[in-house]
Amino acid sequence: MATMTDPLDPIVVAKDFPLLNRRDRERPLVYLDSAASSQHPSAVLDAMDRYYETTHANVHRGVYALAEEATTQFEAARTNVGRFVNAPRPATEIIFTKNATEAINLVAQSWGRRFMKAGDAILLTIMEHHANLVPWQMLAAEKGLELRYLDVDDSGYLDLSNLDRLMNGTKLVGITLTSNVLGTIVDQDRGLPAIIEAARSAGAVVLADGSQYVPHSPTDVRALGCDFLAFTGHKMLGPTGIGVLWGREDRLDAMPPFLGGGEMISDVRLDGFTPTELPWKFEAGTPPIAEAIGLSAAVDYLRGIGMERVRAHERELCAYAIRTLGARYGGDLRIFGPTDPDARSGVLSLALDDVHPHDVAQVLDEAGVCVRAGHHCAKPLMRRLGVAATARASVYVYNTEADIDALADALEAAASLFARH
Amino acid sequence: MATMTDPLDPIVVAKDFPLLNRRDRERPLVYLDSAASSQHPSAVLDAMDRYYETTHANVHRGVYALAEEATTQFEAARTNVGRFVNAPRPATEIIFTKNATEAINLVAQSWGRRFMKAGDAILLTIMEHHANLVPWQMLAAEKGLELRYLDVDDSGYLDLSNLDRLMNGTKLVGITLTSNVLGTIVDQDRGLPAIIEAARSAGAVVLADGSQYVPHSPTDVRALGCDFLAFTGHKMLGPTGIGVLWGREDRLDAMPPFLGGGEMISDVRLDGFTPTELPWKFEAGTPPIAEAIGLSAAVDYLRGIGMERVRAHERELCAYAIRTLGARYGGDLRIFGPTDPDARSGVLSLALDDVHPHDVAQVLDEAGVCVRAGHHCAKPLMRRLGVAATARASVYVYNTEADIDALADALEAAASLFARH
Amino acid sequence: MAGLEDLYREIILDHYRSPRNRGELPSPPAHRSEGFNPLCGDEVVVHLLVEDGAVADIKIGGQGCSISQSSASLMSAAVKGKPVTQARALIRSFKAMMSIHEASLGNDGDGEGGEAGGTDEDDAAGGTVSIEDMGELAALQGVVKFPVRIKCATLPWNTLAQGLNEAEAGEQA
Amino acid sequence: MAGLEDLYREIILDHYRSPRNRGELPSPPAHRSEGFNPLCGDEVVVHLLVEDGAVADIKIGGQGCSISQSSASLMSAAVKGKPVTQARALIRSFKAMMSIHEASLGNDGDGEGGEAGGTDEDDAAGGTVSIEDMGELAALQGVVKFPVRIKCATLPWNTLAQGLNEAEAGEQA
Ligand SMILES: Cc1ncc(COP(=O)(O)O)c(C=O)c1O
Ligand SMILES: Cc1ncc(COP(=O)(O)O)c(C=O)c1O
Ligand code: FES
Ligand code: FES
Repeated sequence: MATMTDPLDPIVVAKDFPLLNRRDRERPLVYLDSAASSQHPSAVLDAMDRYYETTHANVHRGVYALAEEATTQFEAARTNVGRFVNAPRPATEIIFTKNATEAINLVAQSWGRRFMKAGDAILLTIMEHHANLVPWQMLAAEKGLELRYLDVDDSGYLDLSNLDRLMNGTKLVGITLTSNVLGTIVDQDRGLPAIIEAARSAGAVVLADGSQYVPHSPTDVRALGCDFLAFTGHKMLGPTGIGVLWGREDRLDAMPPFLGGGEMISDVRLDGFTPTELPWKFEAGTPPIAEAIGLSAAVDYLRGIGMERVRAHERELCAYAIRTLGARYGGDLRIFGPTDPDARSGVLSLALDDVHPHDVAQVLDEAGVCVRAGHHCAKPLMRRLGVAATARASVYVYNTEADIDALADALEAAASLFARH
Repeated sequence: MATMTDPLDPIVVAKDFPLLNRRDRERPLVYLDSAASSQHPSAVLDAMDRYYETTHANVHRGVYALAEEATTQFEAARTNVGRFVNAPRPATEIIFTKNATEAINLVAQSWGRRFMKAGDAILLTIMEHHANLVPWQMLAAEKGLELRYLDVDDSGYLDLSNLDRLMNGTKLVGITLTSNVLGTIVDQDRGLPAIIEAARSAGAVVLADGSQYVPHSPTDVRALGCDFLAFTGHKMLGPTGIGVLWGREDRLDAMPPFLGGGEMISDVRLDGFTPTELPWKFEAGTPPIAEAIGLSAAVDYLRGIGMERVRAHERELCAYAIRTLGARYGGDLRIFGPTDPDARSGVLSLALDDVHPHDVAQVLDEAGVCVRAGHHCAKPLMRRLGVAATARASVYVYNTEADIDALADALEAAASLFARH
Repeated sequence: MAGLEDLYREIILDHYRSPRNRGELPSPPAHRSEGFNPLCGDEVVVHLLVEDGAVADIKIGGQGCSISQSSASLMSAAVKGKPVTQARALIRSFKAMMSIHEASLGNDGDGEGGEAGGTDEDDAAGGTVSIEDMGELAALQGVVKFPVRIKCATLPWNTLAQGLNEAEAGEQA
Repeated sequence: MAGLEDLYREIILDHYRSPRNRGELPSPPAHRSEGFNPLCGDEVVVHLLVEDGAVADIKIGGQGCSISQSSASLMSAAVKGKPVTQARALIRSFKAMMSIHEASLGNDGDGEGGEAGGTDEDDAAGGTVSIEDMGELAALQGVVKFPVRIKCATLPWNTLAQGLNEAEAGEQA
């Protein structure tokens, strides 16, 4: 019997994923796009179906048994998700949003509008996803704030040499824990403590974008030391339509509401309203109930595997991919980001000489290999790397070395099709 | 064979709803809380499962076949939902949000911030749901706007006698097409044209809250004549986690973005961004993909029944309920809202003499009858009615006269348990 | 599956139909405190006369469901004439009786104490009363099986706790 | 199921590997217009010399995928030396060939015309060319089976349409 110390066996895991097991396809599917969105184990789909088929009713304020059970399951999902990231107060500090993007907008609009004033600076990094850029740009334009960026060096690591200078006058730091293009990891073991410490001295709060981190590594908000953590359900085996904001209770308590409506009030009069307590203060309207229950099932599934094993598996696959692709293509294939598998996630952005990333993805698709081509919602980083787009392969719990081999073979087909003679 | 002109047979319809058909319950379920959230036919759950099990990938920008198919299904869902409300340009005018509440907040924050200035007035009605009150109160507090309200008369109809005076200086009108407490309908046949016309003369835009209307009546945004229409998936047989904003294309085009992030940009630089076109300009981050597909299946299901028949069925049930309850309780049971079944939806707010609504709901639950007790997110209306709460029964396509009889019987149990001797 | 008879015991219905100590007390010297259940909008008003470290008199106002109103009535009967320390012990005991279920709702960080000003410090120290010694109050025990109604039952007690704090602070000032 | 050979015809690969009319034209007298595919960030630059109602010369700049670049190359060869009216007819025909599939994507109100300034008026009047008469351009027909790539193929044509409009407006001024 497999135990938690054995390495994860992706072939066994993949059996739980209906989409990966369909026999009605012309060719087997090699899904290497989990950084865009992951697939779903039956346990997640079943949890949502079970909810809809046995328990559904609107949550909160319902007296009847069905509504009470729905509320219990929804709030239990919240606590479960909170425990997954080791939130000190999972029942109050976890806000369900529609995606990570909304979670970041919530902080920008609620915390940012209340606590920042003209001339204050926001420190981001050049490798942020648009989700952690545009909300701050909107806020900066509205309030006259300054935007500053940490650069990346040519190996794909954050350049922290100017940290103290950049932190001077900074009120908020927004930083991704894992780049969705370079794979670079920034966490309590790699670079984050210096940023957190500098932010503390400057009196700045730190929002961590965990969209590419929480699905792939054991996550502990206490160890990370940030004030806010945003992540998204559909990249961690969960459904679409749900994201998560974790925030330190005192921060969240001090913030004004974000969206207005039902659930988030304790009283409404004709001339105004009184917001209610955490976490509901930030959840206006009917929440994503089934989605929360699905995400909770995803968290259970991941916990069942063990996040340490998830991380170890992806580290090995990433190392294998770098070795294999390097051996086969050498200089003709550029792999962006750190070469040290300890410092990077299983996201591999590739550039094949003379072949456009969209053509790469197109040819790969013909071989059943799904990779994403484009700017990956990280246009500033693309400019910094000097490319318009990359082809990006990314792995998860169900991917195997055979998938990497299929990727390597298909890249060869692309290279030979387009080679300028 | 039943045709579209036969009345809807709720017993046949109910067979499609797994939750209503479970045999593992202690007692049959009489679900009379669809105004809070409706149940789901298998067709909706199957559509989502099928999507997750065969097609899931992140939408937009994906080159590979799976992502392309996901995008096609997602955009087809948009068009289908748009056609359901007869949107002139369904592919660009339908914005997917997380619920109706977000849809209204979108208009308040984007249109309201851009086009309203201190001293302008917002005209709402006293019977609005908090979702159509609090966003405007937040905007009013931020920008120094005046809030005005249309009152309801003692029969539950909107009082339009002061319309012209109230419209003077008004820039936006927010109005529910159906009260979720009184059932009062305000549409092209009942009261709305006067409001639209007065708004046009005053140069005000009109946002209609269709959360309780679109699920229950044929809806035609062209006939309604409003500028925006908000509604929500989970009240129309669809999943949680999705809402809809329809807006006239020229209005939406003129509006700045709402939330910032991926999908809603055409370019991002370090110093700012350029938004993309409709509808994506308003859909930051990964959208509720499976939820849109589920909602589209719900729309197909409703269209299969025929919205005229849905409305006729609910009208009959409502008339039956008013007759039955009136005959059995007379003055001991207060039914709020219009008594004319043509003028009201199948939402029945009840007050039983000497019994608190929460106790009513509790005793009803014991008989398997699910009704909602509380302020129904309409506190200003509750104050106007002089009650803290009501017990609310609401019907949908699967409810029968037998359900109303069960309600009447259970009310009797409540009345006798609490009667002060 | 909990049945209605667990919730609506005869004692509860009796106190609901014929509430004890209903009314007001002139303030001052009495102290008036209001509690409010945000879930339903119901309220309990506690008029409290504290003299020589004892609850010399108590009257109840407000309106709400059978559980909140009977709990208020039962509470008034239980604390009237008792030393404040004993009233506080009863509050603690009652809230403990009601909190059994809360935890399993997942509300770890969010007891029901917040709304009406009943603070956690109330719970931290001092004696309690066992359920056997709670007399008629034990009739409310069945409420824990109906989690949404727990706030109904605790509303008057949180309001009383707040009133005692304020009344004693006023006495000392 | 469409295969890769439908997309990457030999002619297309040839024009991709050895693009025709690549370069710039001095401006003025030539006109320079840029088209941009927001989905991928690729761009096509069209340098256009319109003289006596004809496309006297054309050069292509920018960078992008094989489809956009070969489409630009094929386009330059097809319109070079042709009367402007004939170039416009080709644009219409090419976009018609590419739009077959768009409709079924549900984008009723949102043709791909918007991005690079190709306006609907272009399509409204004037003659068209049948696919049989489009010569090498017909090689791009297979693109319609790959809806996400349609914008790649139409990008240069929208840019040309915009360039022709601007060049003719300039001539008249
Ligand atoms: C009239 C009305 N408007 C708005 C809403 C809000 O819908 P949601 O909670 O899905 O945003 C509701 C439902 O509660 C409603 O009844
Ligand atoms: C690093 C990062 N942040 C944020 C996001 C946004 O996630 P969502 O689209 O679910 O809001 C993504 C995913 O695209 C991401 O990779
Ligand atoms: S329902 Fe309001 S206190 Fe019980
Ligand atoms: S992928 Fe950019 S134009 Fe083809």
